[in-house]
Amino acid sequence: MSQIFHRSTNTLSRLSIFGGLIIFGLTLWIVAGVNRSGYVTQAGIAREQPIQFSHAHHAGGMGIDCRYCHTSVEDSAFANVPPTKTCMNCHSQIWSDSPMLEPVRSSFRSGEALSWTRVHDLPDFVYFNHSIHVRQGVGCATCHGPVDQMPLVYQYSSLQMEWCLECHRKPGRFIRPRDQVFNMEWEPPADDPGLGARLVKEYGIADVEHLTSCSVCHR
Amino acid sequence: MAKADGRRWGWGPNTNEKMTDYPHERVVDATEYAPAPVIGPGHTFGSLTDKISAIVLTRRPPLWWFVGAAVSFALTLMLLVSLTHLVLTGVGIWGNNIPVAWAFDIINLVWWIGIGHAGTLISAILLLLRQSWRTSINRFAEAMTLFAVSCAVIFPLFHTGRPWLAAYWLFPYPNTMGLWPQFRSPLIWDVFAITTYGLVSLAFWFVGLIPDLATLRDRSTNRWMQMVYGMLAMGWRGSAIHWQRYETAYLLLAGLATPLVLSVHTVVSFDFAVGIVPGWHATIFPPYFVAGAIYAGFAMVLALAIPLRALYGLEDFITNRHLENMAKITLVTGLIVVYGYAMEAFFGWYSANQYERFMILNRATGPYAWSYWALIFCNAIAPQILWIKHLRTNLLVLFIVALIVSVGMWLERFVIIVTSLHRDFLPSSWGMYYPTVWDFSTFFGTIGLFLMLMFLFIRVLPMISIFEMRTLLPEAQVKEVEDLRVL
Amino acid sequence: MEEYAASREIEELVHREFPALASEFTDPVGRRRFLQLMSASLALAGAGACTRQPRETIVPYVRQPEEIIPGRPLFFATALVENGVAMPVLVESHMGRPTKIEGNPEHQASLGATDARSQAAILTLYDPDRAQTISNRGEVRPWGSFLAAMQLAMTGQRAAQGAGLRILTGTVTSPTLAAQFDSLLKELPRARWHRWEPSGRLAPRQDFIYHFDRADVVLSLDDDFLSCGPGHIRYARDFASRRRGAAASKQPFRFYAVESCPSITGSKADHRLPLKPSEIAAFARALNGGARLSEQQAAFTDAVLRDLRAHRGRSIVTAGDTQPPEVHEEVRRLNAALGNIGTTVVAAQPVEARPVDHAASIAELAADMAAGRVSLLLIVGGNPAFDAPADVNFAEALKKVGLAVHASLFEDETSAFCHWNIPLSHSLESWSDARAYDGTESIIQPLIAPLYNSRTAHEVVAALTARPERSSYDIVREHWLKTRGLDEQAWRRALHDGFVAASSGGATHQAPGTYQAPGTYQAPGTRTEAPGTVEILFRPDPAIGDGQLANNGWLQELPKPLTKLTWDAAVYVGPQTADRLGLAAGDLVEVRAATRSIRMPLVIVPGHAPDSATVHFGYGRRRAGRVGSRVGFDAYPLRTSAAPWHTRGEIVRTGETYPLATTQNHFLMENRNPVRVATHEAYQREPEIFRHMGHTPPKTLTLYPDYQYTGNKWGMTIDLDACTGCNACVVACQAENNVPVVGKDQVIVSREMHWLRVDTYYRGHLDNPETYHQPVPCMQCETAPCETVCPVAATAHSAEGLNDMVYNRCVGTRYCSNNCPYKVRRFNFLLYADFTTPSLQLMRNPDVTVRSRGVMEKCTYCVQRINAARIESKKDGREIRDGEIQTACAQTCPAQAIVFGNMNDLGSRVATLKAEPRNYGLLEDLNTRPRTTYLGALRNPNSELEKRDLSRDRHEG
Amino acid sequence: MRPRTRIYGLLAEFGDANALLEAAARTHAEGYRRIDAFTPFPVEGLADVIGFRERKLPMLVLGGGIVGALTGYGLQYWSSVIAYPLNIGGRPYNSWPSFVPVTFEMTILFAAFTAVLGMLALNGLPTPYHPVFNVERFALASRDRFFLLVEARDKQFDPERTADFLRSLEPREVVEVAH
Repeated sequence: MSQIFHRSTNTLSRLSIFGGLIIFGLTLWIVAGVNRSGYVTQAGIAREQPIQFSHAHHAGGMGIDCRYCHTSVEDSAFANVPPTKTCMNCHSQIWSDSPMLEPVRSSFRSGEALSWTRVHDLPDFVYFNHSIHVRQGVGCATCHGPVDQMPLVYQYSSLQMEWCLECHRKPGRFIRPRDQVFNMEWEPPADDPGLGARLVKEYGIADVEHLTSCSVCHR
Repeated sequence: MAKADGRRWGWGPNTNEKMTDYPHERVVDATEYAPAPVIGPGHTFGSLTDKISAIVLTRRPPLWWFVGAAVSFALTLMLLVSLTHLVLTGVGIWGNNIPVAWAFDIINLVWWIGIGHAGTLISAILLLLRQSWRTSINRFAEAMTLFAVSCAVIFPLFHTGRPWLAAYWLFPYPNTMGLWPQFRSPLIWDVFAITTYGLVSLAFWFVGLIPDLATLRDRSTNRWMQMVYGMLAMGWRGSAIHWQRYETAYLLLAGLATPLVLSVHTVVSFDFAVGIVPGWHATIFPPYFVAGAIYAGFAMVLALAIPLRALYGLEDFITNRHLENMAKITLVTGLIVVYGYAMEAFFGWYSANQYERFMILNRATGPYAWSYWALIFCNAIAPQILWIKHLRTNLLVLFIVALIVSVGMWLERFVIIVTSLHRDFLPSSWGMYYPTVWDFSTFFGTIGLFLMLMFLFIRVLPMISIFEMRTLLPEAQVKEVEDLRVL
Repeated sequence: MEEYAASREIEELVHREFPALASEFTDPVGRRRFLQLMSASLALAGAGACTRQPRETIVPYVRQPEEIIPGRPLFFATALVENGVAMPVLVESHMGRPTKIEGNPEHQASLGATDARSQAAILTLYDPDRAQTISNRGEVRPWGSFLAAMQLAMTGQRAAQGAGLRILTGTVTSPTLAAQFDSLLKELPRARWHRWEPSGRLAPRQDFIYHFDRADVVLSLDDDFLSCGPGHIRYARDFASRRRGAAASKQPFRFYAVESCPSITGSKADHRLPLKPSEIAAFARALNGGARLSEQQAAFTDAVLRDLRAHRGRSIVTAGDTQPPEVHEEVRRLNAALGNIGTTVVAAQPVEARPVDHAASIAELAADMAAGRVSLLLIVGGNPAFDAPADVNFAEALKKVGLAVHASLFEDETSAFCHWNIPLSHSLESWSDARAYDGTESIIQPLIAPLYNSRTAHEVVAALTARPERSSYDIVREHWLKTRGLDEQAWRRALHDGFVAASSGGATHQAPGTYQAPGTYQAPGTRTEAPGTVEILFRPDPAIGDGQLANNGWLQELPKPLTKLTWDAAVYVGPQTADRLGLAAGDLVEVRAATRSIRMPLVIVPGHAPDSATVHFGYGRRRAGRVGSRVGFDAYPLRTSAAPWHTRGEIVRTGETYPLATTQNHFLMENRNPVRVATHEAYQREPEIFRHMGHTPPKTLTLYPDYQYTGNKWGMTIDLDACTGCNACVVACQAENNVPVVGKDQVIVSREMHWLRVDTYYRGHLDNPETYHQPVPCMQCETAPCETVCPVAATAHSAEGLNDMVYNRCVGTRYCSNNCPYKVRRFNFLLYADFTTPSLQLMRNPDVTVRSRGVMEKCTYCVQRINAARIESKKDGREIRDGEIQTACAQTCPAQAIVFGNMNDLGSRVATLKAEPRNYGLLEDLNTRPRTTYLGALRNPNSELEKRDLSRDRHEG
Repeated sequence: MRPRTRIYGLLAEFGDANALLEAAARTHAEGYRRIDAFTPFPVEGLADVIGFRERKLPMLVLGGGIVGALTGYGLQYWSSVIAYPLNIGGRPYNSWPSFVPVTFEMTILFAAFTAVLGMLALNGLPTPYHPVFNVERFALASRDRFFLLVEARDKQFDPERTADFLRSLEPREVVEVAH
């Protein structure tokens, strides 16, 4: 029998073994990455809306309180997207003939509702309740990010389960005084590391067993 | 000496005693130490090498091969159709219901896994027990193991409601949900046990193949076959040093595979023993399942070996002695299984637990009594004829018994799963189970897949371990190292 | 307030597409796409739990009604109408979509409870098969052209004083509608208003209201007062509370039932005497010494009479609506003699407006029609072409009518024969009013704008008047203002409360005359011994009633009490009769009466009176809809106006068999004591007797430490002594938790999905056994066998001890179901949930996930309600109050048999009940430590009638 | 110091195992150390004879087993006690009896794969190319011939003297193995 393979095959075959392993590892790593990327979570993607409503202008610039539009955020699971009427409260006086606002006026005239593109969209088997989170000192910015600097709103967090669990496992790291919930600038005081833990006790936030029970979010 | 012994341990016939008795005998007649020959007379290294490798390399497959392959391929297609329909429509196409939430799916899983056991058993345990006769059957028994396992895993995956999730949620991997498998569940134990079993069996099988792949590489004339076999052989050249490590590794594998094979069916039996269902919740299950597995496995090996040796004229290598030994093992394990049945019944009465008592009564007299009595006939009564030597050595009888036992072992799982579930605790939720055409098409589909893999295997790989057969030849006996030292 | 809220929402609804409205919460589109993605991830399996969300839109209001806080339900008080009588309810509304019906706790007829049918009404509202367009001879027409047509027709009628005008309705209790008819008939004296309510009270009679809570001894003559009749909800409540009192005290309560076909009322009897219909009349006479009976019956009568007389003024004798007037007369005399009248039995006016004899009434109408004397016929509701007595041959006669108008919820058999078809609005879409069993009047207000182009009865009748354009709101409001002087404040109050204050026994309608002259009723002749000859009873189907509800999947799949039969009507016979006729369950038999005959499958019902058979009508609809058409067999062909409730006939085997879908196939307890029973006496002697009937393993029986539950610890008790097996809880659960319907074929292979089932067990001789009902939800075991075997932790314990089920994590190995000794877990073997029909998406409870294929599901103690309450309590910074959380089953239970609460709160009702000696756990010998426990059932046999060794209780299952 | 030889070594072919054994023993006794023998099946003690003494593999496998066991139990403990503790049927987070099977399987898996991969690695496989394959007749090494190789790298190696020595062992023939 003469040689079947060339000298180089020895090196090649060994390389191919290690190469295979490396490629396998890489794929896993990439898959994991993609699952957490904006492509899947859709975080960080600004959405086109029927009207180029700028939170940066209204909330940031003019400092309108979140609750002026999102009225039910303290009472209901749903924070509420304001009815056309709310826009018209002001825009019947100011910018009352700006072409940009025509859709709003026509909606108000015709009673034809505006339809906004949903930005924060949880799977239908997840039940999130705004009111209790707000009540227990979770700030708007904690999940929604610097909305007051967003010309067009985008999803700030991944909204994936592991992300929810971060806070449900260690609420102390994320909550703030109730009066600071709607303050977009609030930063945890550097001089008072124990604040979170105190608030958890004060607000009677349930222990981890409760917060990580399945039925708290899934029904 | 101990070391040398350790290494020698297990390879073919052990001949220490004789060699030391007659230091100047160069060759010892095989008949002297073997009760009956495990290899036909008149064979040399060359002849058996050529005969076995020819099946793969030169001989054009006989007509029956094409027929068989075609039939099993058709069945495999049926399997694919069934599974596609299953995934698109749902488990509802089967007869499963509440209370009988498991039926054919898990029956088939356990049945296939059981069949798988003979392979590893023959390769590992018989090796450790120095049973030289295992040599000519271990190769395709191992192949059988692999194929049976690959048929088996189809069921736990596809019987789930959402296989596209079960496929990976059952394995621990870091995920965006921060969730992990629930390690108290016997199903997770299954995942680990069966995966391990499959991988280790594959490794074991491949290691055993390497020298033979080298043989095929060196025998093949066609360039492509040389390349393929050459790559698979990984440049094996039969170096003494390689052989030495090879033996060690193979022996260690055997030592590891033995507890593994016992653990796998034990874990499978936990699926039931850990449950609270009367008829499942029994401590006797692990040993009784393992015995049953070996029982089923040997029956299947017989059912395959008998036709194969005839069709390929391998009577020289798979001799009557092989078949008879396997028949004996079948008989013994069969008796253990019968003991298991007896104990189940006894516990049912002795436990004084009304649910257990009712379960036994329901098996024997309930709506599924037919399956229980059929099982008793197949597994307890029919094999007893193997006590008689001339029936045991009659190939046709042996073949038929093997088939009966295979059916019986399937029925055993039917009785355990369906009959126990259909009437458990609350009379109000008692129900019946009736299989649908899709239950059968999936089951027979896997049989098709199994046979097709078998046909492909005997076509492309040596179904008998060539290099191990060589060691059985008288010429393979060499004198003691010590004798050489004196030189 | 509410009605304005409602009406303003309605404007919104009209302006906007429904799915968009829903999109804030249950976006069906979104979920559907999501599911497609799930299955698509077959392809990208391994790509992690990839739940990339599809594009969704949010459609806010243009002007938001201030009452509405998006995401929070509102409750409106209104009433449903069953057989013409009001069923007062509170309706939960999410963003203008009614999603769940509860009883009205303020209302005496409900006290917060409802029955299965009112629970299922929500499904009828959203039924996509409802009649949707006004049509004339099959062509779609606008409302206007109908009005025009009517005006034209009426001009002719006015000329003839309405000689050719006939109106047919069911039972009417609506004061407004009655008033409309009155004025119409005053204007057209020769017009006629006929009535036909197939399953209602056919013969008018003096009405009585019973107070079971004040009675010590009750005798019922074929009166199923716990599940039929206008007052059954309240009666069940009183009955149960009296029994509860008896259980706690030395003051026993005893109930005798005499009936032909086993009913759930009979199943609660301490002594039950199965008699053929013909014998019941005799029995009634014998009670007043008027007739001679067989020894066995005589012994029974004597004992009962002695018992009744021993409790003068504290006893009740009742007779069912299906009994002839003479029986009612005997009963009245007996009650009078016992001094019950005025104490436990209170005379009242019938709630039906202008009562008539329905059988006679429809017969007369049919005769007029056949004779061509009817030029304009208005049928409001009802389906006479299907359910009218066979002898009047209504469908044929209908062809001879000049102009037939049919207003109904569905395009049914009758619609096929009518020229004009007007979709009728559902109660939840209508302004109307109705009277409850005690005469209390309720204003019916709409919860949602009509989904289709439908009209209310008031508007349809108004079409015949000079002012056809009036809306039903105007009509109803005006009636109450004019005739009852209900000013704005009182009106709002009535709407808010759900009833008009101090209106019970309202004297607005005349007292009924004397009883109908015999003639509509014929006592069956003497019994002939011919084989196969039996007395045949006609009864409405226990689930779908007279057939109008045939297209309601929830009711179709509701296991009928006792037989657990679904999706079919059957001939019920007792075991001994079956043996005599050589028949087996599932045989397809032919039932013959006079010249008529029908085919129907046979079911054997223990305790059915010998030599008699019960045939249920309502099935065999030909034009009911996708769900109800061509399901089961029609029994109406046997029913005549002369003998509407029972007749004589024979049963002949056809040799064929027929597949029946039953959800329970084994009715004996097999010595496993799932239901623990003791006599009242034995219980008083030894309260621990229930504990001794089973074995409770010690807590030390494990090598693991015990899990400590601090904080809330949810638990439930179910009082088997109170439970009547009425099935209300089953449908309530189905409505609350979006439980799908699977269809007959799937039920046959036992894949029904009910989270809560009611098991029935028989004890004793099957010719007249004791019967027990046992509702079985998830037991929420503390050491749940299902959890340990789940490979993916899809079912795990919450910190409050709930056995959580996480659908989105479940991969469907079904191991948990195998390991559940109670078999309460349900698996989606196929895609059962409807993700496509838009109207059904609106019906769904937005707080509960709709489960897709391949997923296990089960009772969660209505965890969505628990979470809501927890969140509210946390926001108020308080603990959850006892009774604040009610599971759907507990809330609707007329008998209040189900109690839910916090076991760690020792003051809670559930904690006190669990401390009762009657409390025991189902199969607790398995050491599952169920959180759901049962209170054992009690019997109080009359020692004269039953000399039984009380120790039997311990041993016999 | 010595220039790298032109050839890889000398290959002597024998007809049966004992001849090879004896030859190998002699060669080793002669002082040759870089020798190797090739046989169609494992021949008792051949490795001994050519002075091969390594015993690494068993230790490696033991190590693999231990690592496997630790990985198995560690995985279970971490995921059900630390990562996401859940109350499963009232069982403690660390339900060690339930964790035994997986631990066991992982032990076997790791050990077995250490055995296989270790064997291949130590043997330096895969080596599809090897100088001995240059010899035509070497193909018979996987059939019925027995070869003895003296590598050119051996200190004592001298093309002529070694060849003569090998011939003295009565092989069928002696050939040079090209690089």
